[in-house]
This record gives sequence, structure tokens and C-alpha cells, in this order.
Amino acid sequence: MMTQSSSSQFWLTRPLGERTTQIFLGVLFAALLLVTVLHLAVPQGHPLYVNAYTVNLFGKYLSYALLAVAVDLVWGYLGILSLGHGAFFAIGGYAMGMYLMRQIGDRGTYGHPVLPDFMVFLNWDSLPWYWYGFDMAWFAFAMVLLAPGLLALVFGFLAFRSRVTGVYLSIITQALTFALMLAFFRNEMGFGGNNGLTDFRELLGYNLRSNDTRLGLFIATGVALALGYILCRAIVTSKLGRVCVATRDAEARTRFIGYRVERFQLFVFVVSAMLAGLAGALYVPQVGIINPSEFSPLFSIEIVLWVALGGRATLYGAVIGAILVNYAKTVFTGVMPDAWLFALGAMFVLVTVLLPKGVAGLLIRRKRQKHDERASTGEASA
Amino acid sequence: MRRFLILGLACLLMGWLPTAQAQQASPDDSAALELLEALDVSSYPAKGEAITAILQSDDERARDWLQALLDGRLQRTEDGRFVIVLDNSGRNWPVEDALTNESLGEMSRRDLNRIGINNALRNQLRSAIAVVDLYSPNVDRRRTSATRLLGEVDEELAAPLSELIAEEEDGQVQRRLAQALAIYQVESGQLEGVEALRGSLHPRARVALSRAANGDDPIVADAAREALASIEQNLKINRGIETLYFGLSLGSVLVLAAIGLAITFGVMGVINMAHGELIMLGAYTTWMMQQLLPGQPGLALILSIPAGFMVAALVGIAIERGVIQFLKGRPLETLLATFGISLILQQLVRTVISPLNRTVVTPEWMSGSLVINDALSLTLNRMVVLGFALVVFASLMLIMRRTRLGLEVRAVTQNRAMARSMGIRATRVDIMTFALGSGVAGLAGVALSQLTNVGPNLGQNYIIDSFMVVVFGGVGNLWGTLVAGLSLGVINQILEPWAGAVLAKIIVLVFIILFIQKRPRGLFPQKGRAAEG
Amino acid sequence: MTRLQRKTHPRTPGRFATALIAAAVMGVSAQAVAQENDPIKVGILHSLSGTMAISESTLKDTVEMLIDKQNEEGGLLGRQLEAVVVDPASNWPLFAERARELLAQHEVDVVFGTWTSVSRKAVLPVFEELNGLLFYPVQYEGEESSENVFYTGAAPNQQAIPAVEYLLNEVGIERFALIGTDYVYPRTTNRILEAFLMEEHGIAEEDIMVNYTPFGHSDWQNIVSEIRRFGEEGKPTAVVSTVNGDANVPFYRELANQGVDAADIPVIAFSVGEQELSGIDTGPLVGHLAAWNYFMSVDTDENYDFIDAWIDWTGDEDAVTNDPMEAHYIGFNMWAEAVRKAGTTDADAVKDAIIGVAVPNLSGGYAAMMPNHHITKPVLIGEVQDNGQFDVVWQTPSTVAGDAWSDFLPGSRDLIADWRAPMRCGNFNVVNGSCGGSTAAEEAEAALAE
Amino acid sequence: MSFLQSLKTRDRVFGFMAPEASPVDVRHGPILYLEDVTVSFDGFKAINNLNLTIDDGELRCIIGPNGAGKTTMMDIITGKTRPNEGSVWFGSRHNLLQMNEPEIASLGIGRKFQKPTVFEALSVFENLELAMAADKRIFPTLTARMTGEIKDRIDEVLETIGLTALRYQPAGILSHGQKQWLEIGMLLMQRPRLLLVDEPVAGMTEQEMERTAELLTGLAGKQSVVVVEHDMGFVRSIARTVTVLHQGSVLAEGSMDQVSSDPNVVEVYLGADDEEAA
Repeated sequence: MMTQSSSSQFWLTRPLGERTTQIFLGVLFAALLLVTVLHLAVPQGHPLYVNAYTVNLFGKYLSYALLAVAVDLVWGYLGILSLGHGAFFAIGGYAMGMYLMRQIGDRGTYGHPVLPDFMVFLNWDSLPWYWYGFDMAWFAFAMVLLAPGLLALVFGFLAFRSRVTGVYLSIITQALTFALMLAFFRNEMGFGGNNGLTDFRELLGYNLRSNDTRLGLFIATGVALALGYILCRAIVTSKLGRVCVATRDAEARTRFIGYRVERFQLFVFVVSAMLAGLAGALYVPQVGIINPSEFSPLFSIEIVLWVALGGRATLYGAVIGAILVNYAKTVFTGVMPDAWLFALGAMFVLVTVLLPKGVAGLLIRRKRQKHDERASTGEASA
Repeated sequence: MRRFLILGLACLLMGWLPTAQAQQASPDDSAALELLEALDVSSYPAKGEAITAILQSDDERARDWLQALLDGRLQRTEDGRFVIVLDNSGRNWPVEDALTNESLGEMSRRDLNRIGINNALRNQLRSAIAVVDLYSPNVDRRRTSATRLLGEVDEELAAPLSELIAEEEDGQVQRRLAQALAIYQVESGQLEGVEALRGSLHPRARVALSRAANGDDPIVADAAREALASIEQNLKINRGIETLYFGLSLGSVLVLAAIGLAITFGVMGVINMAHGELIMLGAYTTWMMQQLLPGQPGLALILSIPAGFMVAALVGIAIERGVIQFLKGRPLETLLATFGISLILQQLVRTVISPLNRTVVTPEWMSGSLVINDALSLTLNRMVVLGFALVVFASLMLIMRRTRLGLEVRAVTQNRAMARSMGIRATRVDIMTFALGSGVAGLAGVALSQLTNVGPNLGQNYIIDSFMVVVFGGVGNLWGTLVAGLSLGVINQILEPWAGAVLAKIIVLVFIILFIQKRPRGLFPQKGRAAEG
Repeated sequence: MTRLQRKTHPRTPGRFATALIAAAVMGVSAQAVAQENDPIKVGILHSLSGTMAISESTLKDTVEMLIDKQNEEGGLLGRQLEAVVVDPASNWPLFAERARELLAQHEVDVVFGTWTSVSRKAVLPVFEELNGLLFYPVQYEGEESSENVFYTGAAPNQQAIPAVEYLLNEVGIERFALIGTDYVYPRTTNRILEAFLMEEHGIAEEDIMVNYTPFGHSDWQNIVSEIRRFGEEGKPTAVVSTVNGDANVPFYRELANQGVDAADIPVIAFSVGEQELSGIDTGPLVGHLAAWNYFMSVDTDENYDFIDAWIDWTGDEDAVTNDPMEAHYIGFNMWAEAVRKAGTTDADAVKDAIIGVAVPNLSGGYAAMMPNHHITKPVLIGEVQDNGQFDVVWQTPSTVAGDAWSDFLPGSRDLIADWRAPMRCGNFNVVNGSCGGSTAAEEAEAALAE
Repeated sequence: MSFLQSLKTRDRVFGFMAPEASPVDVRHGPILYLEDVTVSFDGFKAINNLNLTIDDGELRCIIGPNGAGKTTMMDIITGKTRPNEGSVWFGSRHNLLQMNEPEIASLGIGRKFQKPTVFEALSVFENLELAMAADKRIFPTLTARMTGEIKDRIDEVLETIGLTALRYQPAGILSHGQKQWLEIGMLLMQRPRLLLVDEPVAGMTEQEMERTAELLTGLAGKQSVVVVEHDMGFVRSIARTVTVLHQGSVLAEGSMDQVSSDPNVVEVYLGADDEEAA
């Protein structure tokens, strides 16, 4: 299967050049700046005014984009189609959610100093041990990265050690997130069951219901995305990145030239999971709720679709895809509520069939042409 | 309700027989009207009295009235006439006069007031009718009424009951009545009753014994305890069988849902996320067939087996031609494209048919359960589905093993180029295979329509489980799918009682994950060089 | 009685006043944009796709129908009404986003919407922040009273408690199996019922069985056979079902097939209405019960008019009506009435005006908006008929006022809600006379201190 | 003893050693030693107690009809397939059956597949860079920098395999023959002690074949080379010792002339021809 796919995908080759990255980061920061200015400087009611709702929306898109980048790292470069990345996203989100719940303190409807509301009316008399420490920001934020990282480490260790590959891996990642969804739905788990965690008040002392905080979160997400992107780029352009691509296309071969493939897979998988967790943590305070539906396998598949649509193994493609799809969702669900699923479904079908390299594929082709010229000149000199 | 039994039997002793009634001249309708008017009161106890009165009155229409009352079809018009509604669906209902039985044409539900009853009255009516039926020439009626007597007997009843037992010619009725009598005896602390109840699995009997076991009379108590012990033992065994059956029937559902996938996914390597929606289409086909053939749910169901297969197969072909053929050798891409398709199909059903669930009627021969004994009865609909699953599986095996298509399919999957060069039309084989897989999904839908709701979300609930089953069993191995499905079903049902439904499912999933670690290619992996990626 | 005294308990000066003024200012500034003669915008926030579409899509149609009717009657305050429909697609974060869109983008004057508890919880902060009005039409677990939400569905004391009382007194049930889907509504309801049964009626612990299943649970074999055995112990037994939506069809199918008959073990459901029944073959279910505040079979002319209007609107001869639809019917009329009373659609004005407003319900009585933003409702017990309808077998002599805070939960015993000036508090503690939280808080603090 | 071994091998697991200085112990006898090895897939015995010894610096050709078990044998040596029984020793110190592919590879056993497998998405240059003997743990790889000497080494190999011109091309667009060369090049980058070369000249032109022959014969001596090949002409051109495999075990061994005159061998091959004809 690997070899099959590789032949059709050898275009996924050039590690990102300096310039792509510069362009991407440039565009990103320009966008951040623009939105900020239009939100703060432009008076309300003015056509150019960007209201808090929109800022918040963009913030959400950006966190999705970061998630997509994380998925692209493992799928695009490592060839691991994870249908369970929603799980890492959600766990990161829950870690943040737990912190925000603790921040509510005694301002809950029951005014209980320690227990969140849902625990009070489900008659919990004390805080379960795994909620300890989440009143401290540093601990919670550490957990945002560590919890998903740890899960990925254990799961990946088992899976890669025993060389579960291809579809099998995809399916058990799906099983993982499905099992977690069911588990988090259980109220005994102490994560609020189906209602999840909500009614957040403040983050690091900033009121979550003020527009400035929203703007802040939006910018923070943008920066996080930039950093995540830079990190991923560093990885994929390093020799390690090339080992990943090698693994993706010919795992056995990579072993025979002496690379312990499973360790490389594990390393990248964990990094990706942590990024997903970070994305989740930024997502939650912006949408104001985290509940087990983020674990649903369908969501995880959707993430993969963003990446596919944007273009695998390009990183920026993932970002484009995530923003495009979710923007489309927002528009469609508003404009044609009854029919938007048709549009979404059709989009997925058409892109996979007609545009297998995603939106980024077009750009890539141009790059490849340039590259060939360079190659041919090299030939001449030789 | 005992009151009415007694009364019934009292009448019997007075030589009253409903059958005898028929000859007598029918009383004038004013009396009858009074009887019915007594029913049209708000208080339920009063209605109870009225029912008694009707029962006591020697009117041969009594049974019809009571039956109509029981079915909520005895109603009263604005102008005070009592009518029996013949069909209470839609806005206007055909009615007939309760007294004269003459048809009054259609009436609007606005002009009719139902004479309401509640469960208590319903019980009362059932018993009343049962008592009447105890003397009916119809054996089945006698059986049902005899069964109702279990645990309802008291001393006034004991004496006449033993006479009845003597007279009764039908063995089953006799046994039932004897049990009923024995239960009464045990409750009243007589030893012979205990003996008679030994080994009886009927809950009433068990309750009676356990009460006796804590009774004052030591002899009876010991005997009862002893009897109980053996019963409990017996119950355990039955429960074990029951759990196994539950497991197998759940397993059969999983197998049905997964087997089509085992073909498209296992044999063709296409990850068809729209598989669930193909199942859904099968279920909707069943619904449509039942709409087309109103009143014959059974026939409709039978017909929808080929219909469901065809519909799903055609859609399958459309998918294969329209999308999948362009994604040769990109299995993971097929996942994405077909996911889009599944979204479209779902919303299509929502907009074209309805977002609401559709009613699919269970035909007579599939409803209820097969009574093995008082403690163990197997639900028929699931038994049919179980059988159906096995048949589908067997025929698939035949197709794969014995037919030309099967041969070609295997050839193409093993070495496409070679198969081509040997003159096999690979594209045609692809279409056929995918159609087959999809068609089987349709069959699964037909079966599921008898177990769960027929709605737009039907497919989503099964797609993930299906993938688990196929992967657990080993991709490309139909036997694997069968074994995997059934075993997962049984495991789940064994876990459920002590772990709870949710936890059981989680445990099963974790089990699958760990299992895949141990055997990365499932229960029945394909070995050899061919299998190396 | 005791509750009455509580309600007239001396109030503290509303500490919310300042916050409220701020909110008011916001609200007004938002209003200022809207011109006098352009239409009044009514937001509809119900899922049209995804798993909840099955229940919610009809509610969207209901509101559209009501708006239509209102416009035919000349609209409100001389202005036409305009529906703004969005699709939260059964996705909870999307609910919050859509709510924000309705309030911030479209600047709607009122929103009718949400079904599940989680969707309501998700939008609640948005409505409180942007001071919108939400009418929530579904029976729910209570334990909430927001200044911006009007709960036109039943609170537990308007459905669960009377239903169980009916079973105890009218049917003589002594053993209860509480079967529910594992989410907050069944959890809370069952806890309330357990407390109620044990404390008020001395039902023994072993006579209560509690079981939870996941959403869309489809394999009920084990649980039903468990219920069957539970009912074979010689005491009259009933099942109290808070099983949600899709899981009901297989549940009832299994009940029927395993021969659990309504006469032996009646099942009383709180989430099964006409619409759910329309997906089930009701033949084998006759006699099973449901507790609602409205049934399609209610024999009043208002109801028949409503049904006919609905059938004409949908163009479907066998379209059914159900309780949440009535809730929207009541809610919509209440809001319209309040707007007329206030002479404006301004949120704060409407909030003040609507308390005490009474409009006819469909079962021949009146529904009044209580100070705790819940309404008065009659409680009806219906038995399933073979034509997919319910036959009302019992109903409360008078209407029952919704309790925001249950008297049977330790956390909320001492809480009441009253949104009238000067109290304006959703969780007023009658014991320590302060707004904000139960004495459970002090207890816990004490516990921590030790 | 085995514990000590495991320790020794472990330090290789962590790759502290540079493969150039492979510590393989050949002081007493062969570099590769297979004894009574048997493998069966679903009951079919692909290898049937096979015995084979390769001496240090030897160039050995292995021939045999299809299904004789040639490739499976390589799978076993490189740790891809685990035999049901038998033992496989690299030198007199390393029991290959206790190691996985990367360990074996870093011990200095390089393999070229029957079907040329190169990293099609990567450029020729990168293919060689990855194969290059180096510290192949995660973080060293992550922080690896391209130094001058690495470049020179790669250029050198590029020269030998004549792909200098295509260095920046993705390997995916190379011709079959070029891929074969690239793969051999990757072996060279590994500086292995033992090369396992599976059908190196399939799809090559005459000239390419000759160059391959030169290359392989050139390697022999410094390194041991095992060549599996169908093309008799090629075998004849390079072979010193030839081993004939049939149905998973050694049928004959000796110089090309010896084996080709061996009646069994002839019989087998004629039989094979018949099959192919059929």
C-alpha cells in the first residue's frame, strides 16, 4: 500500500523552501495585524469594521489550522493516517477546560468554592484526584501538552513497536478516539459527561466575556500557529524529516539502511499529538465549551479532510484547508441551512477526485517546474 | 381483579354460560344503554363497577363491548349515542352503533368522545374477558386465561378450580390450572403444593416458594427452600443460555453490517465510509416496500430482501463508477471521498424523505418470542436476523469460492496485471465486487429495519463497529469477519451485566486495540511475501 | 406552603443592579441601530442537520408557522416579524457560535431554540453576555435559572414527580426501574426521583433499579431481560424511562418482543412523544405511558385548530404535534404579549414585562410566566394507543408552577430564583439570604476547614 | 554469554558505533553462516534446512528457479523474516536471529531488493545522504548538518553510479536501471561488510550490466558480496563460486562450470523451463 501510494505522490518531495515559509508567516502576521486594526481602530457600523464575533470566529479557525498542521505532520510526512487526532485535540481542550472550571471558583450557580456545578448537582462530595492541580495555570498548561503527549507515547509505542501500519493503524486510532468518547460521555468519569465543561469566566485573570480577551486569544492562537508551523518546518526540512518521508514511501528500505523506524514514528507522532493538544487548549476558551463530541471519530476524519483539501505534506496546505472548510461551513450553515451538507460532501468528493494534491498542489507544480530548471542547469554544469 | 374471577366462576356454578346466552331473547336496549352510560363517568373506580355490571348482565354483546372498551374504540357521540369505532386512524373515523351494530358511516374525531380506561381497568377487562374465555370452546383463549390465573387463585376459587382441572381436556390448560392451584396451596402453607411446584420456572411459583421458605411452618419452609435451590440452579443455566443467545444475536448484527465491508474493504482495499449509508438505504427500501404493500408487512419484508440488495447495489455501482474508479491504488483517498458521499446520502434522505424516523412494521411471524420454558424465551425477530446473517454469509462464501465471479475477484486482487493479461475484465470485476459488497450492505439494512430505527443516522451507528469487526477478523478474510463479529458480540453481552453497557463497549474497543498490537493483521492474517507492504 | 413562605422571604438589595444597568446600556445601544419600521427579527436556533435534526427541525417549522400567523394578524407593534434561521448542525460549539451570530451579526430581538441540555449550556454564556432572549421549549433537568432564558418546557417537578406520584397512587406501583440515557437530564431526574421515592414514600433501596446507557444505544436485550427479572419479584413494578431519542425504538421493540406488557410492567417515558412514536410500530406498546404537559390527543378546540394549522403548514396529513411544539406556541405568544405590554422589543423591557403574562395553552388552560422564568403547566399522563397517539388517563387537578431548583437535591434545596426587581437573582439562598449559591458552599468550606 | 551478546548488540542499538569499523569477528572463518534454517508460510516450506557459509571478502552468486527461496533467504539474513528453526550468524559473534533490521543494517549488512526500492519522493542526493553511514538516532538525525566531507563522499558515489547529473531529481522519475544503480549506490554509502544484492541487472542494458559486473567484482575483497541473479550470462561473468538453490535448500555448489554440468541442476532448470513454457 505504501509503495502503491508513493509512486502517485513523488511530487510531495521538496521540503519547504525558505521562501514558502517567509510568505506563509508574512501572510499570517499581516492577517493578524489587519484584523486587529479593523477591530480596534475602525468605528462600529463602518463597513470595514470587524466585530468581536468575527474575530472570535477567526480565532477558532486558526486553532483548527494548528490542529490540521499537526495532522499533516504525521500524515503528510510520515504516512500515518491518524483518524484519532481529535482525541489529542480534545484532551488538550479538557486540560484547559478543567483549568477554566477551577477559575470559576465560587461564582458557580451553587457557589461551591471547589466543586464545579456539575459535580455539585451530581452529588460529588469531593474533587476527584485527577482534578488536583488544575487550579494552577502552569500545571494546567503543562498538562495541555503532556496529557496528549503521554497518550500518544503509550499508544504509539505499542502500535509502532508491533508495526501496525496503514489501514490497521488508522482503524485503531479511530477505536482509540471512539473509546475515549464513550468514556468521557460517562458521568462517572467526572468530566461533566455529555454537557462537558462550560460557563467559563476568566483565563489568567482576563474576563473571557470581554472582546479584548477575545482579540487576545485570537492573536495568541495566531502566534501559536506560527510557532507550530516553524517547529514542524524545522522537523520536516531536517534530515529527520527526510527519514520520515523515506519511511512513508518505503518503510522496509528505511530499516535496511539502519534507521529504527518505529522510534522516528513515535517521536513525530508525539510531537504532533502535543501540537494538537495545544490547538485544543486554544480552541476551548474561544468557543466556550468542551464536550465529548470533540472525540467523535467523524470529527477526526474531518480534520484529515481539511488536510487533504489543502494539500498533504505542505504544512501551509493544511492551514489553507482548515480555514477554507470551516469558513465554508460557517457560510453554508448560515446561507443554506437545509442543504449545506450537500455542499460540504460534494466539496470533499470533488477535491479528492479532481484535485488529489489539494489546493497547494497547484502551487507545488509551479515550484517543481522552477526546480526542474535548476536541476537541468546543474546537469549542464556537470 | 380476583373479584371478577370469583364472580365469573360464581356465575358458572349458577349454570351461567356465555354460550348459553345466545339462545335467550336479547334484552331491550334501554337496559343495555344504562349499562353503557354507567361507563361514561370520569372516575375509574365507577367505571370498574360498570364493567362488573356489564359482565353480570346476561347480554351477549358484553364481550364485544368490553373488547371495544379495551381497545379504546368504544366512544360516545355529542348526542349521546354509543358507537364502536372501526378504524381510528386519520381525521375521520368509520363507526357503528354499539347497540344495533348498524354502520353510521364516518364521523370526525371532534364529535366523538372516547371512553378512556387506564392500566388498572385494562387489567380488569383482560381478566373479565379471560374468565368468560375460560369456558370458551376455543382452546387458545382457554390457555391465555389459564395463564392469567397463575398467582391469582384464592380460596373461593380453589374448589371450583379443581373441578375445572378435572373437566379440562387440553393438557396444557390443565397443567397451567394445576400450577395455579399449587401456587395458591403453597401460599396457604400446604405441603403438596410445594411438591407440585418443584422444578417450575414460572416467576409466580418462585415468588410463592420464597414466601413459603420464610414461612412459620418448618416442614413446608424446608421443602420450599429445597425446591427453590433446584429452581435457582435451573435458572442459572437458562440465564447462561440467554446471555449466549443475546451475544450471538448482537454478533449476527455486527457480522451483517461488516460482511459487505469485508468485501469492498477487504477484497478491493476500498475504505468505503458510505457503507453505513448503504445499510441505511436498505432499511429505507424495506420501509418503502411496506408503504407500497400496506397491510402485508411480511410479504413486503420478504420482497425488500431482493429490492434492498438491488437498490444498495445500484448506488454502489454509481459510487464505484462515479468516484472510486478514479482513486485506484489510493485506498486512503477513497476514505475521504466516500466520507463526502456518506454526508450527501444522509442529507439526501433527510430532505427527500424526512429527518424523522420511519415506522417499519414487524410482521406477525417475527414478533414475540419463542418460549422454551417459563424462564427462557428467545425473541423471534433476532432469531430470524441471526439465521439471515448466516444464510447471507454462506451464500457469499459460495459466490467467492464456487462461482466464476469469485474466481475472477480473487485473481484480480492477487495480481491485477496478470489477471488482465489472462483476459479477465478487471474493471468489470471491480464493479461487480463493489456492487456485491454494497448489495450485502443493503441486506443488512433490511435486517436492521427490524431491530432498530430507520432514520438518516442509521448508518453512522454501524460504520465504526463494522470497521472494527473487519480489522479484528483480518482484512480480506470472510471467515475472520464471521468469527470476529460473533465473538465480539458474545464478549460484549457477557461483559454488559456487570460492567454496564457503556463500559462493556469501551472494554471491547480497548481489547481490539491491544489485540491488534499482538496480531497486527487480525485474527486470520494473510501470510507470506504477498502480505508484506 | 413552605415554598410560598420562602418566596416572600425578605430580599437583599439587588447586587446585580449595576451589572444590569451595564447590560441595559449595551442592550439599548444594540437596539439603537434598528429602525422603527423595519421588521422585528426572530432568531431560530434549531439543528437542521446532524443527529438532532430529527427532533429539532419540526420546532423550526413551528416557529416559522407562528411567525407567519402573527404577520397575517398584522405583526407586532405595527412591524412585521422576520425569521432568521441558522443551522447549528447538532454541534455544540457551533451552537454557541450561531447564537453569537444571531445576536451580534443579525441583532435579532429574540431567539427560539436549542433542545439538548448541552446546547442550552453552550449558548447560555452568549445570551447572558449579549443580553439576548432565549425561549427554551424542552423538558429539562432544572437546576438553572438564567436572566436571559425562559424555560417553557417542563422542570422535573412538572413532569417526573407527578408521573411517579401517579404510578404510586393510581397504579399502586411498589418497585421502580429508572432507565435512562447517560447524560445530565436523566442523571438529575433520576436522582431527584430516588430522593423523592425514598424520602417521601419510603420505597426501599432494593426496590429501585437504576441503569444508564449511551446515546443511540441499540442493543437492549440484556437490560430488558434484567428489567423483566426485576419485575418478577412479586411486587407491582414500573419502568421510568428517560431514554433519549433514537435509542427508544430498539428499546420498545425489545420490550415488546420479550413480552414485557404494559399491564404487567408499564413503562412511563419522559422523552417519548408523538413524534418519537411516529417512528415506532405502536401496536405492541399499547398501554405504556408518557408524562407530558400536552398531548396531540388533547380534546380542546385550541388544540384542534393548532393541529389543523400545523397539518396545513406542513401539507402532511399525518403530521403530528408534540409537547415541545406547544412549548414554543406558548413561549411565542408570551413573548408577543410581553412585547405588546412593553411597547418595545428591547430585551430588558420585555424581561420585566413578561413576568406574570398568562396566555392560553393548548390543553384548555392558561400558562403564566413565573418570576423564576419557568411557566405553569398542567401535567398529563397518557397511554400509548395503537394509532400512535396518547390517551390522557390522568392529569393534575390544576397547573403546576415550574421549580428552577429541586427540593430533593441537597445542593439546591435552599435556592429560589426571582427575576423581579429588586431581587433579580437566579440562585437566591433563602437560608443565608444572599444571592449566589447554596449552603452546600458553606458546608464544603466548613468541611475544608476541618 | 548470550547476555553479554545482548549487551554488545545493545550498544549498537543505541548506535554508538560507526558502521565503518564494524566489529564483526571474522578471525575464525566465515562472515555469514546459516545452519539448518527452515521457514514455512502456511505450511509451504520456502526454506528447507538450508546450510550456507560466506567467507569474508567472497563474491558468491546464488541461482535457482523461481520459488527456490532466494529472496526469502535474504529476508532471513536481514531480519525481515524470522525462521521457524535454524541459526544465522554474522561472523562468529553476532546471532542475527536476535536482532531487528536496523541493528543488522548497522552491523554492516546492506541489502538491495529484487524490485528496486528507493525513496521516490526524495532526490537522488537525499537518497544517498540517508543511506550514508552515520549516527542514526533521532536527535542526531534531527540536528544533522550537511558537511563538506559528506558532500564529497556522496559526490564520489554519485560518480561511481553515474547519476551525478540527476542528483537533484526525485528518485521517482529515474529509469528502472537507474534505480538499480541508485540502490547499489545507497549500499555503498552504508560501507557494509556484507552486501546482499538481489537481481542487480534486471532491466539493465548490456553496458550497464558490464559496469555493474565491474563494480561488484571491484567490491569483492574489501567487502563480501552475495548476488542473487537469473541472468546466467551475468553470473558467468562475475561468479567465482555459485550456489544453486532448489525448493529451499542447496542443490549444488561450486564453480560455474561444475554446477552447470551437474545433472540435477540441469534437470531442475529444464523442468523450470518447461513450467515457464507452459
